[in-house]
Amino acid sequence: MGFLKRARVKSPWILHYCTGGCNGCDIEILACLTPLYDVERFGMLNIGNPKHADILLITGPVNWKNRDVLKRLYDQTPDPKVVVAVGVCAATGGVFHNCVNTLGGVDKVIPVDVYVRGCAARPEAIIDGVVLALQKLEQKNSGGVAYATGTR
Amino acid sequence: MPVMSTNLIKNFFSGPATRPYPVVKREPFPRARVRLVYDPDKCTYCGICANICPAAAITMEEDRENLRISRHYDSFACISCGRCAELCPQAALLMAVRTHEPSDAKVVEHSTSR
Amino acid sequence: MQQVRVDRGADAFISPGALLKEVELLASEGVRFTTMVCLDVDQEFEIIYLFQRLTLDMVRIRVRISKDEELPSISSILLDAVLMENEIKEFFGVRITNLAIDFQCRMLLSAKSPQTPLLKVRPQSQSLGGGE
Amino acid sequence: MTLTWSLIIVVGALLLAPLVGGVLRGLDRKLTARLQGRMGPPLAQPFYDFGKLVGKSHSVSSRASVAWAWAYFLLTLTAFTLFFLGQDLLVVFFILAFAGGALAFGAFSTRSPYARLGANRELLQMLAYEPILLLAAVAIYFQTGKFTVHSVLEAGEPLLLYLPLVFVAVLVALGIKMRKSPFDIAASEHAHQELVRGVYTEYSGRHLALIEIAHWYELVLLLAFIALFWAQPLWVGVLIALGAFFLEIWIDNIAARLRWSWMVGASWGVGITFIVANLVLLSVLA
Amino acid sequence: MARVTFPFGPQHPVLPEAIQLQLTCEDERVVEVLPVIGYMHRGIEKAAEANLFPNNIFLCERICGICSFIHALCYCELMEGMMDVEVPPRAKHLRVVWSELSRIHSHMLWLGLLADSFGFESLFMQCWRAREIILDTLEMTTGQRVIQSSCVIGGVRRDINEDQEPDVRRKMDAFRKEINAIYPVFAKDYTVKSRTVGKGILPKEQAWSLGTVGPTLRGSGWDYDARTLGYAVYDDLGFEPIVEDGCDSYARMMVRLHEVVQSLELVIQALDRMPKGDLAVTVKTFPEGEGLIRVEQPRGELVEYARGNGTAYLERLKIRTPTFSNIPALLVMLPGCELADVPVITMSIDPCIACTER
Ligand code: SF4
Ligand code: SF4
Ligand code: SF4
Ligand code: SF4
Ligand code: SF4
Ligand code: SF4
Ligand code: SF4
Ligand code: SF4
Repeated sequence: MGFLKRARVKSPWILHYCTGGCNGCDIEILACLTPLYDVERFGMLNIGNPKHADILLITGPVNWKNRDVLKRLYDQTPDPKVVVAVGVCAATGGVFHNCVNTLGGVDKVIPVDVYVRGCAARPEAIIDGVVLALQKLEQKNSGGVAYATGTR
Repeated sequence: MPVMSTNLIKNFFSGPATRPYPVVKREPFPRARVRLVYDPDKCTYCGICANICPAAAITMEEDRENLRISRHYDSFACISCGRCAELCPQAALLMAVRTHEPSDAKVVEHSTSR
Repeated sequence: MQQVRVDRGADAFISPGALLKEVELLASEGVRFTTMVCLDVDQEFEIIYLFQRLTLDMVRIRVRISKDEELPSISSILLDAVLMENEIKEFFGVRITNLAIDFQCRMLLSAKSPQTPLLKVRPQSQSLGGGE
Repeated sequence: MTLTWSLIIVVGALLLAPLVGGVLRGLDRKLTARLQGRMGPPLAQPFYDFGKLVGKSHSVSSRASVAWAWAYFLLTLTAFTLFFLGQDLLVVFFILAFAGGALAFGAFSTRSPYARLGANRELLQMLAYEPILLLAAVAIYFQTGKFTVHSVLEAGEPLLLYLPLVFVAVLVALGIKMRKSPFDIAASEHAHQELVRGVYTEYSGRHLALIEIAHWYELVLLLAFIALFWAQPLWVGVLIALGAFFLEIWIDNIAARLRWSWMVGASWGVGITFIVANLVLLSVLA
Repeated sequence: MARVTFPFGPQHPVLPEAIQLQLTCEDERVVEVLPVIGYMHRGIEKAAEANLFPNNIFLCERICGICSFIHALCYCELMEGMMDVEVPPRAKHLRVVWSELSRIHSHMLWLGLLADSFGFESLFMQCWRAREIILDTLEMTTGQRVIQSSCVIGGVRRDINEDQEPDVRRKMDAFRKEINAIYPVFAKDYTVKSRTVGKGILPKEQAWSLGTVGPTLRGSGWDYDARTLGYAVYDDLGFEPIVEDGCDSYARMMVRLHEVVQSLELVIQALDRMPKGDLAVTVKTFPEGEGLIRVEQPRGELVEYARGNGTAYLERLKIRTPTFSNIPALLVMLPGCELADVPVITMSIDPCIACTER
């Protein structure tokens, strides 16, 4: 099982979802994939499909319409998974703290494992966050088979 | 079709442009504005920073009985705008260039006047 | 200078009844819709329609209606106004009628969001166009 | 060749192929990254991905899709085994077609519209490359008089000298099979596309790993087929196959994804005319 | 295959933001499009009424992180207009420099995403790598990569001083080399052309009547760019809008590609002509009355309207963002196209949902 365990931290596939932030953090996440920061060095791929993802990178303060989408994405992601809240508006709402249509933070909807600060979070901070997320991923256990996911 | 080829050849032979980040840390630009550093010893608890903070990351609380003011700073709400550092009359605040470390819990910093 | 300083009353208010006629006239001159602004003034809404001429300068029309009054939609003349009209209906509860596409106040807000968020003073009659 | 020998070859190939396939995929990703001015993942990345997928929990959206995933794997394995037993090329390609069909049916058996449209396109891809492979087998028959891999290995002269245009057509098929631009319409390994992950959308965990390993077998099989074009001595063929592999990576990086109609047009237009032209030329010259 | 309805989004790898397009397809052909928006709506206009008016700069900037500087600039110019504040000339030039740098970064980002949308991954990487030069310049001069927070009412907060200027120029030269290498790939590559030429036709007449702005409008042959209205110092810089009349995705792409080069020249010009002097004037009044402003963002014209009442709080701030007026065009361009072209056509208006929904 040693190899399987190591493989887990060597091959994190990420799913990136924006729940209503300003794009600032989203483009920094994309910047992490591009030559200058190239997180594929760590085996990371931006996979775009929750069923294949290990790490959820969530940005934005979560609005009412996004809440259910976010929950569904979280449920569809197979275990073990970690959630990284990128940017301060994903942590507390940040500058949108008094906006009426926001819930203020990803942790109001799904459990968050790692918070990355910054507005916008710098690519370096995002990489650090993912590295911490990988340490958390290593500690988590794999779940069993989940039949019939989707709309649960 | 082969218009991209020259770029590829150049890329291949000039080596990767990647900044090997966690291994080699790049020196931040001297005027980067990333993280707020607070010196409670200089602070007079005047409240200006709390009043102007656009993200309400700084809040002040008055304890009338003990004649004390507490100041709370939530770095998980701070948008690094640097307004407070600019306006603080005591220069108790300053924008530093280092990035924040990631964290697994949200912590609010507190300080209280004597 | 492109700053259009609008002093109050600088352009004439037209009555909601004359709105469609006026817009039709503008549309026949090749004017296109830019945006509209809704303001909540006590018991009335003030709605500013902004249009753009082919010469690229702006035309403004102002309409004032009381909060219970209905406002005809201009989307039958200028279709792209429909998004902004839906937004105003959603945010203020302005009773806009004959919308070309009616999102039923669910364009930007969801059922759980606070409804008519930009409305400051509730009308006495409480009969808002949408949201509730 | 004795029976024991061929058995040893087959078992060796079966054991080695995932290793070779994985390393090739790793090379592919590394090289792609370097062409893009990036550092890229470690060479062993495909194996890490595989290990991770095996260790992950998985969701099953329909039991049929699991069965089809296994069918895909086993059929690919059968085609692979037959090829390395030196059997009939036509049979090998037919079984490979069934394997591709299984992948598409697996996707059809789910409810995801992405998977279903991906499956549609997977079938279109098969429509594009299967005729090429089959016609290439026919061309080989014309040249060697037999359909079997054995006969090719025993033929004295390299096929490439007689079938250069067929070789080009097979390269097109390889591009489609490797899911590289401009042919990555059903699902792409990397760049984002409109179908999310196409046929793989509904697979996760170890079933995805299964499909991945089947892809490695498929890749090795196709490269081995390309190597046949210079079977005497075989090492030249292997070099040619590797060259073809790198050529595909290069093309992937200088081209955008094109639409399926273009793909079918190109593969039939270019592929089939090339093969037919080659055969006509051969018969005229002979 | 019968009709299938695809929920395209809200979470989808080719859409960098959350928007849902419900595509009804027959086989591969799109017959009907219904956008479902609201996934990014926050309620910024309401919050702007509750904030002190100078703080709205930071809120407006975060309407969207991609043209954050221009959002801030627009808001500041509007407030300055309403309060009759005269901005020092050096600040005006710096505003042009940073606006144009953000335009370049936005367009490069877009060009990359466009390449990604038709599966040209190496080109995506190439664009984003070139873009990092601009981001470095922005970080060096303003302190942050994407959210600059450098514009304030009455001027700017940061300066490009003498030690930095040569460095900025060097970076611009480096960027010019990059864009020269990227340009021919977009303009001439066969596969790129076959994915963009003739895709998403928006006839000139419709481009006007549907209310499109920015490169979408200019790609359909209209000579309109809000920069010609001459805010900041654009009227002194001899600015000419870039117009293409192909009316398709390729034309829109070429407009942006040329604008990158043009913006680069504008940055250099503004640097050359930058006078010495103050960075900002102190503002002691509060906004009163009404004001309206039009500013050109990478995606088109941004219209802001504000009404103040002489206190530190605004009565109303209305923001009409460019994508809001460009979305109706999508409904004309998408039906009838092939599913494979949906990402390309959607990207061709450069949709920014974050600012559309505020
Ligand atoms: S944290 Fe800041 S930069 Fe990031 S999405 Fe939120 S508002 Fe934008
Ligand atoms: S400025 Fe500070 S000390 Fe002065 S009144 Fe305000 S809070 Fe009190
Ligand atoms: S009192 Fe004036 S200076 Fe102070 S925070 Fe309010 S608006 Fe700003
Ligand atoms: S930097 Fe800005 S957001 Fe952070 S505490 Fe200071 S004023 Fe508030
Ligand atoms: S403005 Fe400075 S002195 Fe005043 S409370 Fe804030 S940190 Fe302390
Ligand atoms: S889900 Fe992620 S990749 Fe997709 S648009 Fe949102 S932020 Fe971008
Ligand atoms: S137009 Fe787009 S990029 Fe520009 S500010 Fe608005 S959302 Fe951001
Ligand atoms: S749609 Fe526009 S704002 Fe959104 S990620 Fe893409 S380029 Fe950025």
